[in-house]
Amino acid sequence: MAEIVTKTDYMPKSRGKLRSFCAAFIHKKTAVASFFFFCLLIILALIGPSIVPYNPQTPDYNHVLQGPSWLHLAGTDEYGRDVFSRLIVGTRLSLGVGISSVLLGAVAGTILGLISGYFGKWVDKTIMRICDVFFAFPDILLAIGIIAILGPGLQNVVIAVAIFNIPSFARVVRGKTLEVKEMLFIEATRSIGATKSRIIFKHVFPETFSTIIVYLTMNLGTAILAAASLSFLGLGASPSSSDWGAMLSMSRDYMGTAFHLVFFPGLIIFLTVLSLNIMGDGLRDVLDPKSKD
Amino acid sequence: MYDLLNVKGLKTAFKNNNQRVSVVNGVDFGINKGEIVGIVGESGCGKSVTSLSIMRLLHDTTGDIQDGKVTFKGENLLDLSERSMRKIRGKEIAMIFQEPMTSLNPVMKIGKQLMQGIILHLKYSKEKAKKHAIDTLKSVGIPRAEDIMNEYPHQLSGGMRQRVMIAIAMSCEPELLIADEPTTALDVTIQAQILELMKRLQSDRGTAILMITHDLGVVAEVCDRVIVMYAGRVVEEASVDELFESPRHPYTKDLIESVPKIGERKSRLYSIPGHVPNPNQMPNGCKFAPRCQHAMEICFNKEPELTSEEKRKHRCWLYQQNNVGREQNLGSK
Amino acid sequence: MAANNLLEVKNIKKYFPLSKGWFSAKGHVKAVDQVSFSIQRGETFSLVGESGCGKSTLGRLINGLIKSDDGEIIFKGKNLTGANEKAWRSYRKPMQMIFQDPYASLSPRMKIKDILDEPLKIHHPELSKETRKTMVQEILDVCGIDAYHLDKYAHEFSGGQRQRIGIARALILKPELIIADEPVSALDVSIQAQVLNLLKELQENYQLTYLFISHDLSVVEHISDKIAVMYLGNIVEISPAEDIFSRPKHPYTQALLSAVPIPNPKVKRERIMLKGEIPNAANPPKGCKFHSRCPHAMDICKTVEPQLKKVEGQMVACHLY
Amino acid sequence: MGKYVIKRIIGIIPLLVVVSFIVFLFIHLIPGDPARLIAGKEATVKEIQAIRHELHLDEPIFQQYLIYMDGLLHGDFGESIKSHIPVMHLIGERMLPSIELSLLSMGWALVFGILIGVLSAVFKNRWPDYGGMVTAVSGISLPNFWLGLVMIQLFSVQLGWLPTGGADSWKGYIMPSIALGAGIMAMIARFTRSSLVQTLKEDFIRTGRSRGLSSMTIVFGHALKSSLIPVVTVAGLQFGFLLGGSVVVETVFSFPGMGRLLIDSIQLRDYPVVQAELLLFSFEFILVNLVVDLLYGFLNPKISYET
Repeated sequence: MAEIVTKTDYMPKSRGKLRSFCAAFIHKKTAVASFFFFCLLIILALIGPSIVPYNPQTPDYNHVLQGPSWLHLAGTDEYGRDVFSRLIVGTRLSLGVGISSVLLGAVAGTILGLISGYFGKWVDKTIMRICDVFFAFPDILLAIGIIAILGPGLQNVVIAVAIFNIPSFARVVRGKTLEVKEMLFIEATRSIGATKSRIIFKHVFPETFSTIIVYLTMNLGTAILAAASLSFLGLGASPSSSDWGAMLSMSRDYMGTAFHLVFFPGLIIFLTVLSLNIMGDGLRDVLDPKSKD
Repeated sequence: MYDLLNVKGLKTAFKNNNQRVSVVNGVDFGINKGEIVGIVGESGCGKSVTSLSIMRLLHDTTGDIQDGKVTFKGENLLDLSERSMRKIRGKEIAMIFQEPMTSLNPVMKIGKQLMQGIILHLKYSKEKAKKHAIDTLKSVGIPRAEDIMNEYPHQLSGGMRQRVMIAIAMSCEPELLIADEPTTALDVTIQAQILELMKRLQSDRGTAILMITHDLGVVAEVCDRVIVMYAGRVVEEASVDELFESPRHPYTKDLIESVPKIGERKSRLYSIPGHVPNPNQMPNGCKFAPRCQHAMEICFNKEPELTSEEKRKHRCWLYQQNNVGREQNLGSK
Repeated sequence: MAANNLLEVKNIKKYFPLSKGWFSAKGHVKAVDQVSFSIQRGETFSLVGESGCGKSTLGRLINGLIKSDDGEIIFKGKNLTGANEKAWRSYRKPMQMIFQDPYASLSPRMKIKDILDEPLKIHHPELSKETRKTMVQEILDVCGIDAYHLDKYAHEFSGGQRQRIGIARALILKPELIIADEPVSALDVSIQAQVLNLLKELQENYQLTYLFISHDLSVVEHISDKIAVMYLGNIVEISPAEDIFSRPKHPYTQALLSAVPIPNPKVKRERIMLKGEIPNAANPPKGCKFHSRCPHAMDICKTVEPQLKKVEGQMVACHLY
Repeated sequence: MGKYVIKRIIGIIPLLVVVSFIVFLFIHLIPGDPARLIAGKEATVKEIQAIRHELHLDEPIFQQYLIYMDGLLHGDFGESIKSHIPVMHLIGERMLPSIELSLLSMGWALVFGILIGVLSAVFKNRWPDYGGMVTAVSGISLPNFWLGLVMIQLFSVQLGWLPTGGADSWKGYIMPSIALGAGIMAMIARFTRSSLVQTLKEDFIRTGRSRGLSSMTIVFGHALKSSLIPVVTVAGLQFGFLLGGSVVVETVFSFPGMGRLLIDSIQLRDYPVVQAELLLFSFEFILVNLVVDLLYGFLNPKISYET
């Protein structure tokens, strides 16, 4: 019914796209807070190693398995290393794995989705059948299978997570492309004699872009979780590295005695993924209001 | 005063980006028993919001009623509790909507949707309700009524769905039927059938109908009395014959003039310059003044009142104060 | 046929398959079935009919947005049938379209100047940026939009203004034929009159030929020279506009005309009320497709499909004549 | 409807074949000679030769696939490299606890997810909605292994109420099913909410109100059914999440299920077991989604009343 107001014949004041986006996004307070938290993480990932209070690799056998204190905010591990410093340094590793794998998956998936959605017919059928095969393997299991072949290691985690992201991006982008393709203004553009490539790149892709951004943000959270799970299972980062998942995996042995070793790495993973999900929700409400509640 | 429904000073506003925008602003009109009254106007004039305000159906919108009185059979509907209002809705006042495709529940059988209201309002037993439902379907010209009871809306055509909507609305014998653009989504030949049906129901059962439409043709065909709305206000009210024969308000005149009519081919259509004002940037004075050919200085400064003249009303400075039209009228009295 | 024909359509056909199943197609919707007509230079030829009669599909077939299954499209003496997508792109330059929904037919992410510049970029890449800019400003002026709106987005305009922009986009390539698909049905009455007047003016000034598609008979009467009435994928009558309203021949045309509500309460007419609704296009009645609703149906109508034939200067497909 | 069911069932057959082929290829994709891997480091050339012949690794690849499929159809998944126990036997004793755990997790996730989603939608933009959605977004973001470890610390180490692992009694299922179902519950809650909110905006809801129906009748009698139909599909997709999660959660709780067997086998490089596990997991997922598809068709009158 809000249409009664919006459909009337009037002209809103001219406002730039970016400005109206910012104005709308600012209204989502939690999303903005999450955005700042995520920015902080990015900064830590960039400059973390040079600002940490302790060297994350140097053992200190005089202060082993100490609980949180003012000296060691998140306590120390079994080698007396400062957990807080290790978490900060680990940001680069954990975020890097998530971001690179999702970006890889998103780029490949988006291209496939656009091609599939726009060309249709056998091209679409082939791509979608291949995606169906990938979907037949649940996400993490697909990654585990790939790692079983490639062997454990962070690089292989990136590949595995990227691979399970490809079909899901392809499917989402294809769906959106099909939707956009049916829109009247695309037909209008065809009717003036535009070429297919012009239509795809100048008209269809920009329409799907906001969907991709939202999906990217949300999948980044999932990817970080997946990478952490794989490292936790011992299939990812080497146990000695300061990757969050690997730290959790190592600390399981000290569950009863030094719970802070389990608590803090998990907490930081949780907060990171939470901030990404909240940010994704906010972005979706603003960029893609149709898919909103 | 009218003996069925009286709307006085109705004011409804919508919240848009933290701004209150009046969409209906001081609407007055009434309906007598058994009468067909049309509200006509272009999109955004507030005609649909008026009907939803009467029914207090603005639930899921950002709109709410700010002021006014809606008196139905002596009772102000705006004072009623939600609970008592529910007893009015569907029983005393029923409503049909523009989109027959989406106005029925897609996952519920027609029969159940129809019987729900009958059981609720008429307190019939299930068997009796079913019989009554089938009778109602037959009365709106639905063939195979028994079969249709067990079908889902997507199995019916657009015209049939609108008949089902009318059956649902008429099933509890309401005294007033509000029809919000009931034929806009339908083809002309189907529209003719539905209009015929509504006229028949009105004459058979004496149900009053409030017909909301943008189509002057529909108004001319079915209504007894017409209310013309512009920018959230009633600008003119007259019997259907008077309105088309001698429209008073310049907007009404222009509107009638700009409709292409069959059998009257012209090289140029008359057209109203400009466009409907934005609800949050309303001009001062008369809202139609910027587009009006007869606008005078006062029109831009002061909004005219809705004034009665014999059996009709209009909101225009041309017919007020020491104006010629008014003097002539006074003279004729 | 006369050399004056700008467009000729011969026996064109488009069947849409119904949900392609695993085992077999469930049948076809005969959207456009063996339709022929021709449009002369400078005239307005209208297609009228109710929803699902195939009028919009026909418009898209002529523009090549949908490929026909059979039949010929001859535009400016050239047969366009069977051309590939690339050839179609150049054919579309002199044959532009205007669409029904001005809210959806303009890209939401482009400024008005870019929307209007796009056709020029595609078909006249040789023009300089400056020239193109002047052309865009000129065409906007012609269509009644102030040049200071150039940097705005489509959503900042009202429906009527958007439709003017849509017309400007079609006009900027200096087309000869404009296919207008329900160009005013989404607009309010007062705006509708403005746009119809604009279309008429443009036709006079630029010698345009219109294929005007509409469901609204009163609009069609106002703008057309010749009118074709469609029912379930067929043309049932083609007549000069004056004749079709004064003496409609086909029973469907008669019923359609009498169903239009007239905005004058004094006019009381005998209305021809049609029985039932338009049959399913996937399974139309045999013989004359209209016989199931026709008040004059005879035995022959149930078996033999009538062909268009000349009756007093009008073309009618009906066994009554 | 009958046609729809047949169509769906026939539709998954090619998928099952392709998936089985990919899983079959798995052992060939691992770098190195499979026969050597299976025989172990100390094996002689002759031994390797014998194994190669025994496992038909010297036949053309397509032939091998047919032999493999033939085995599958007879319930023969080969035998473990390490323990030389038939894989079917190894998996067989792990299957039941795993299935019990996943059904339990899915069950509570569905019940609570729908409940939270409905409450949130009905009280949209009021505190039950905020509460529900904070719970949901947290649930999606929680690493399930961490949730498991925190619960162990709290309920087993500190309070001593529940066992830290194993599936010896019903108590052993409580924490794993919570850890496994939390994310799914959150997803279902969010989806139910958005679906119901969407439905409540539909025209037919306004029709219902215009007929004087109460809010309760409208939400539960009209809106809930059509908004839960898409939830069925989402729940099916979440099942994949559940299978993946079970690998992690079973490891955390030392739960004797298929998931932990998979990780153990990967670490032992027991490839035939890994291969069989991957196949069973994906077949399970495909079949669950088939059931979901059929259920969807059954609930949606547009499909069930066609043909």
